[in-house]
Amino acid sequence: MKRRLILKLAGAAITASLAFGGAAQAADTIKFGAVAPKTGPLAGGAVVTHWPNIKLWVAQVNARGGLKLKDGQRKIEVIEYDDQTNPGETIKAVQRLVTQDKVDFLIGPYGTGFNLAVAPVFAKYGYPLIAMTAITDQIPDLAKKFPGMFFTLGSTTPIVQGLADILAKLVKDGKIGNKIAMVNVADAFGIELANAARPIFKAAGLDVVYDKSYPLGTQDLSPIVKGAKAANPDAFVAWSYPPDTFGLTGQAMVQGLDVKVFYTAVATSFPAYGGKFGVAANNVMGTGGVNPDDPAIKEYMKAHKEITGLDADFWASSSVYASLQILEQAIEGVGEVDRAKVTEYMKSNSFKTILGDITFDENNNNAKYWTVGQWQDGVYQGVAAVGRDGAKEVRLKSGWK
Amino acid sequence: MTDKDWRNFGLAVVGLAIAACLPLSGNGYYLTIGVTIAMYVVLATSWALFSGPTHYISLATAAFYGLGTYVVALGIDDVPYIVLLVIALVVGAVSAALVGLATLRLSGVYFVIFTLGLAEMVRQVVTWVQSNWGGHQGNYVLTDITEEIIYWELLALAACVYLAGWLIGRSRLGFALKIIGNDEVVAAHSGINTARSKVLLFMVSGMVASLVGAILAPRWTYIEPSIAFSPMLSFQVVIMALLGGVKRLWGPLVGVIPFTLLWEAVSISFPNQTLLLMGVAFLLIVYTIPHGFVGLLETYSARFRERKG
Amino acid sequence: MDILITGLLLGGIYALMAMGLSLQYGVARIMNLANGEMLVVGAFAAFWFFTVAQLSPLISVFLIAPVIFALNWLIYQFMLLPLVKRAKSQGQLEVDSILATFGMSFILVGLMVAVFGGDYFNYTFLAEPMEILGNTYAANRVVAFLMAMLIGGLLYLWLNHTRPGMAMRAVSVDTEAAGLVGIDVQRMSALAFALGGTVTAIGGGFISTFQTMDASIGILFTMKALIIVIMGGVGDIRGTIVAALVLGLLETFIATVIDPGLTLAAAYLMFILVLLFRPQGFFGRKPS
Amino acid sequence: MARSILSVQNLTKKFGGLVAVNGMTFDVGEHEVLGLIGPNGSGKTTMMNLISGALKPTSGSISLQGTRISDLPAQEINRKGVARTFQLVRLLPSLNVIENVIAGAVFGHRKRWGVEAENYAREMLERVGLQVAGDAPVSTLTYIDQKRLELARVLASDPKILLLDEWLAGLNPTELETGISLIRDLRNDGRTIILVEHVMDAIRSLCDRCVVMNSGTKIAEGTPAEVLADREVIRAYLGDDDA
Repeated sequence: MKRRLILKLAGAAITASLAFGGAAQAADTIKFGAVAPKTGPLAGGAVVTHWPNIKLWVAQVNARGGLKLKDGQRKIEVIEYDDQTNPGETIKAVQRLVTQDKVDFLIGPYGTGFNLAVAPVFAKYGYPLIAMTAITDQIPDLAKKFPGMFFTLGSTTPIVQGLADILAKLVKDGKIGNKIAMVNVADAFGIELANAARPIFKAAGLDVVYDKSYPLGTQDLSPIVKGAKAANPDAFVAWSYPPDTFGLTGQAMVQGLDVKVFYTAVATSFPAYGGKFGVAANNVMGTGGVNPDDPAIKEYMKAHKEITGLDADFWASSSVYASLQILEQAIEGVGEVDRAKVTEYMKSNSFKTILGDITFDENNNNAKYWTVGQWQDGVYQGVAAVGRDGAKEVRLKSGWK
Repeated sequence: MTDKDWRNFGLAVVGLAIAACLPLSGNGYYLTIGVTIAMYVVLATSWALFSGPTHYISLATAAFYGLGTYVVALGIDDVPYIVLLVIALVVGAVSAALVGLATLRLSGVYFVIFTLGLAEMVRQVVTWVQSNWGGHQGNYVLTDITEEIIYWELLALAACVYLAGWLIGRSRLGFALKIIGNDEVVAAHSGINTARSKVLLFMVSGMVASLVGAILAPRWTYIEPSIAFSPMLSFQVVIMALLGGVKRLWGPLVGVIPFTLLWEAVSISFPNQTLLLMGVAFLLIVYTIPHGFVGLLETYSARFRERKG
Repeated sequence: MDILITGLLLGGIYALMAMGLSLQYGVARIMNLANGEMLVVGAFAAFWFFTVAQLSPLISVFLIAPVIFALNWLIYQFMLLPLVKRAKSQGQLEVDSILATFGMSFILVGLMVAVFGGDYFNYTFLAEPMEILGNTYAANRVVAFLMAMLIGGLLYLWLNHTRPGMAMRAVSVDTEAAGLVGIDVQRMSALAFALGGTVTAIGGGFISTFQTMDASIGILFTMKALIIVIMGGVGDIRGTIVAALVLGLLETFIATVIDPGLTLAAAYLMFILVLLFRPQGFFGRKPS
Repeated sequence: MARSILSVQNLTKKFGGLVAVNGMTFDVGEHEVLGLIGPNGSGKTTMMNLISGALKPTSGSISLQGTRISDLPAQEINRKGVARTFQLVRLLPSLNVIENVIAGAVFGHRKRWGVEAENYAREMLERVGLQVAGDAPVSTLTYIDQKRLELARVLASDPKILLLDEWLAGLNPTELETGISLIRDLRNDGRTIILVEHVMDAIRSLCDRCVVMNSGTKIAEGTPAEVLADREVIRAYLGDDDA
């Protein structure tokens, strides 16, 4: 009896949600769909950079009455799905948002692989896709294939190039030697960056004396740090993911890896990084950055903290938010829910965002972004950028105290 | 073939024909669900071909699936896609044979944990190789293959798997597997080469999983190890197959469909508690339907017959 | 020498992950796939006490232990016992418990995400260099190692020199025979499961002092714990500790001498070789 | 003794320190019924396991018509025409009666498949006197019928040599008589039979010769009458005091 009841309930739930899921929405809102991980391996990152910005943006736009369209203001309503860090789920959720929930616009998912996985779906239905958390070297190819796809975070080569330039300059100025220890996490992201870095470093006259990968989820990174230390490098570069960014830094402190340049990739720009390591984080370099002295950024950081209760990170957060601003301005610029026009609008207009002006180039790429940042006295400052002003002077790291 | 066989065959053809029309509905969402269902039907059915009769719970699906995905990812720039599918098939079969030869004497939980570890090991080796010698290759699969094509490929594969399953069920091999599942000692003493039979079937399930991975690779565009070798996949295949029941060829089918729809319903209604509720659903399945829907149906039909008789 | 110490320290951490599962599988016969999640629960608790009350994990783990113990006891009584009673054979129970605990791991992750959110958490505790025989090591790892050895030693003594401990070992050796000589097998199994969960959560508390975690990371710990328990031999706490140490040494050796990229591959390779050539594990009894 | 079909030479099997079979040597003649007897724990079942290939000998050899079979896996030995029953009946619970018999016919010494296998299986069921429906589940069978079914499965492979491990144990007097005459019939078919048995009546009436084992070694060999009168055999069975 009990069993039958449960089955019945389950059956009812299925029919009910399939039949009515997403129906009965108020007509005076403009609907956005958002898919990103809330659970699974990438959830940790998405919860820091992705979800809070959506929340912030929606709150701010709605606070001023909603998006201004020709027929009046409409408030934003967001339908959120958890893709569990599974691209099959991401695709399914996007399909569902488009065909069942009939959302007006979609917010790009989280992570390189996921943005690329959903690109065909966005293209098929003519939704513009701002890939705000994707780093890829295939931008020209992708833009050709998916004309409605835009990139705001940057591509692999400039990110590596930015670092290579800094290192090369320091070498040239006689501040450091040219020996680099490079490690990478053996995942698509780390492999791609390390593969891009090898020729670029070589061309910049840098000598990679230690070059190893380590598996995702390595519990003890001390052999890597020790190995790097034994190679006696002048600079340490790690194409790392959040848990290992923390782990490598921690081990470097303990092992006294005394390099003039210490670079870790994702999560270096997280406020938690500065929070955890305090003064030891000083002069650590990482991927991306912002200009925290810029009033727009300052205001954004403050609002982020107030509305979401969390500190924004100093790289992708602002990029995510800026991407949402672009979407917002394009929709308001067109003045109606016409996705083709909005896409065209994005291609041909310039947008004022917290990062400054953004214009997409012929490859739908935002050619202005921060490539390298550095913790300087408790703030993560952009120290190298493509097309952005306000880069601070690079400082050398002197110990971990 | 008996009348019953013809009837089942007819039903299968009609079912397949109806399923093949799904993309014509023009609704991308239904198609996506269709792809998900087709993928899990193929994986769960081929899994059950091996694990059903032998009672060996294999969690290696992700290992073979990932291999297939990576075959496509590494080769797509240089080799025609269709050739890659064949390579994936061969790679899956060969690696399943190696694994089978090495491990099928393990029993019970050892085999389960071994296969779970295997997926991780393959993943580590593949990423290490890619990291050291892969160059720029290996992450992007940019093709013109649409979801419709993937769906039809999967349906065709499903048809092959059912046909293979039906043929195996009627063959000496299938009969041998049944005997092995009952009593391995008796099987050996009846002249059955138990190791060979098990390895053969394991190869079937391994190469199908590898092929599924290869078919789906273009869908992801960007291949990451966490996408290709997700341990979740192995577990989902097992739970869906067990939910349906592994005693019948069509058992996994009746597990996959409700499970996928349930998952869908949960993700729609509770986007913030999806995992939590899936966990609850998992437990409910384990506690209330221990023998799967097939078991449930058989119990009911037995009761029905009793009442009639 | 350096490899030796680094390896042993890592091994100690692995022992923290695996000892609880060893008890749970060895005695209660539950292959608990939610083991890693229980570890993360312990880590979360230690993190919370540290950030809210500045309470050292060395103290807070003992505050959370009773709660975790009770929680695991309840899980066993209400979730797993029905499966044990239903199972007609050991194989059936293994399949059922694997599926059920996998579902439970979903629930635990879901609850943690709901309560704490899904982002990374870490804090700084004893992240100081410590010199041993001329090489430097992180003090928090040394502490974790010492705690692992302490917990392992206490468990070993308890299992071998006290009445309830002996009873528990009897259950682990032969469930039926233990029942025949008047041991309350159900109670012992529940006790072992609860104790195992507690040990795992305490381990999580110590591991959180140096490892950055998030709610979804548990599966990584589960995998490690599984291979250690199987390698060590089912139901033998000594075997688990030895296997953990050997694994730590192997990974460190590979990472230092060959290539860090192969550490996990080597670990799984060793696991596979052990399974093939000594399926009963380092200390396990030959299956009869 | 007729021409030797199976020859056991100096066969030893050790389990760790325990020597279960110690230097056994004997021959089995064609069309002969050989009784393998001895007190409990004397190594008879181990001997059967070694012949059938369930266990590998530590040293020594077993040859079938001059070919060494002791290195082969069980299924190869079975295919060469050696089939066995088990001390504790082993049926295939999820298969029905007729399928249980077919299981023996398909892969063994003479391979049959499809209709041929099914007909042959029915023949075998008749042969062992099992009168139940072919599609009946095996769980409904009585003990003697289970034994019959197992024998039918073994016969279905058409073996040259039949190993019966205490096949008559546990039968009541009427059943025993049926059982003995059944085995005698099989022998009259020209099959060679090795049986491990405790039932003395059966040994006396069935066996051409007996090999007596104690503590893993052969202590006597000869006709049933000879060995049962042997002092050492009596001592082995009854203990030293009575000798």
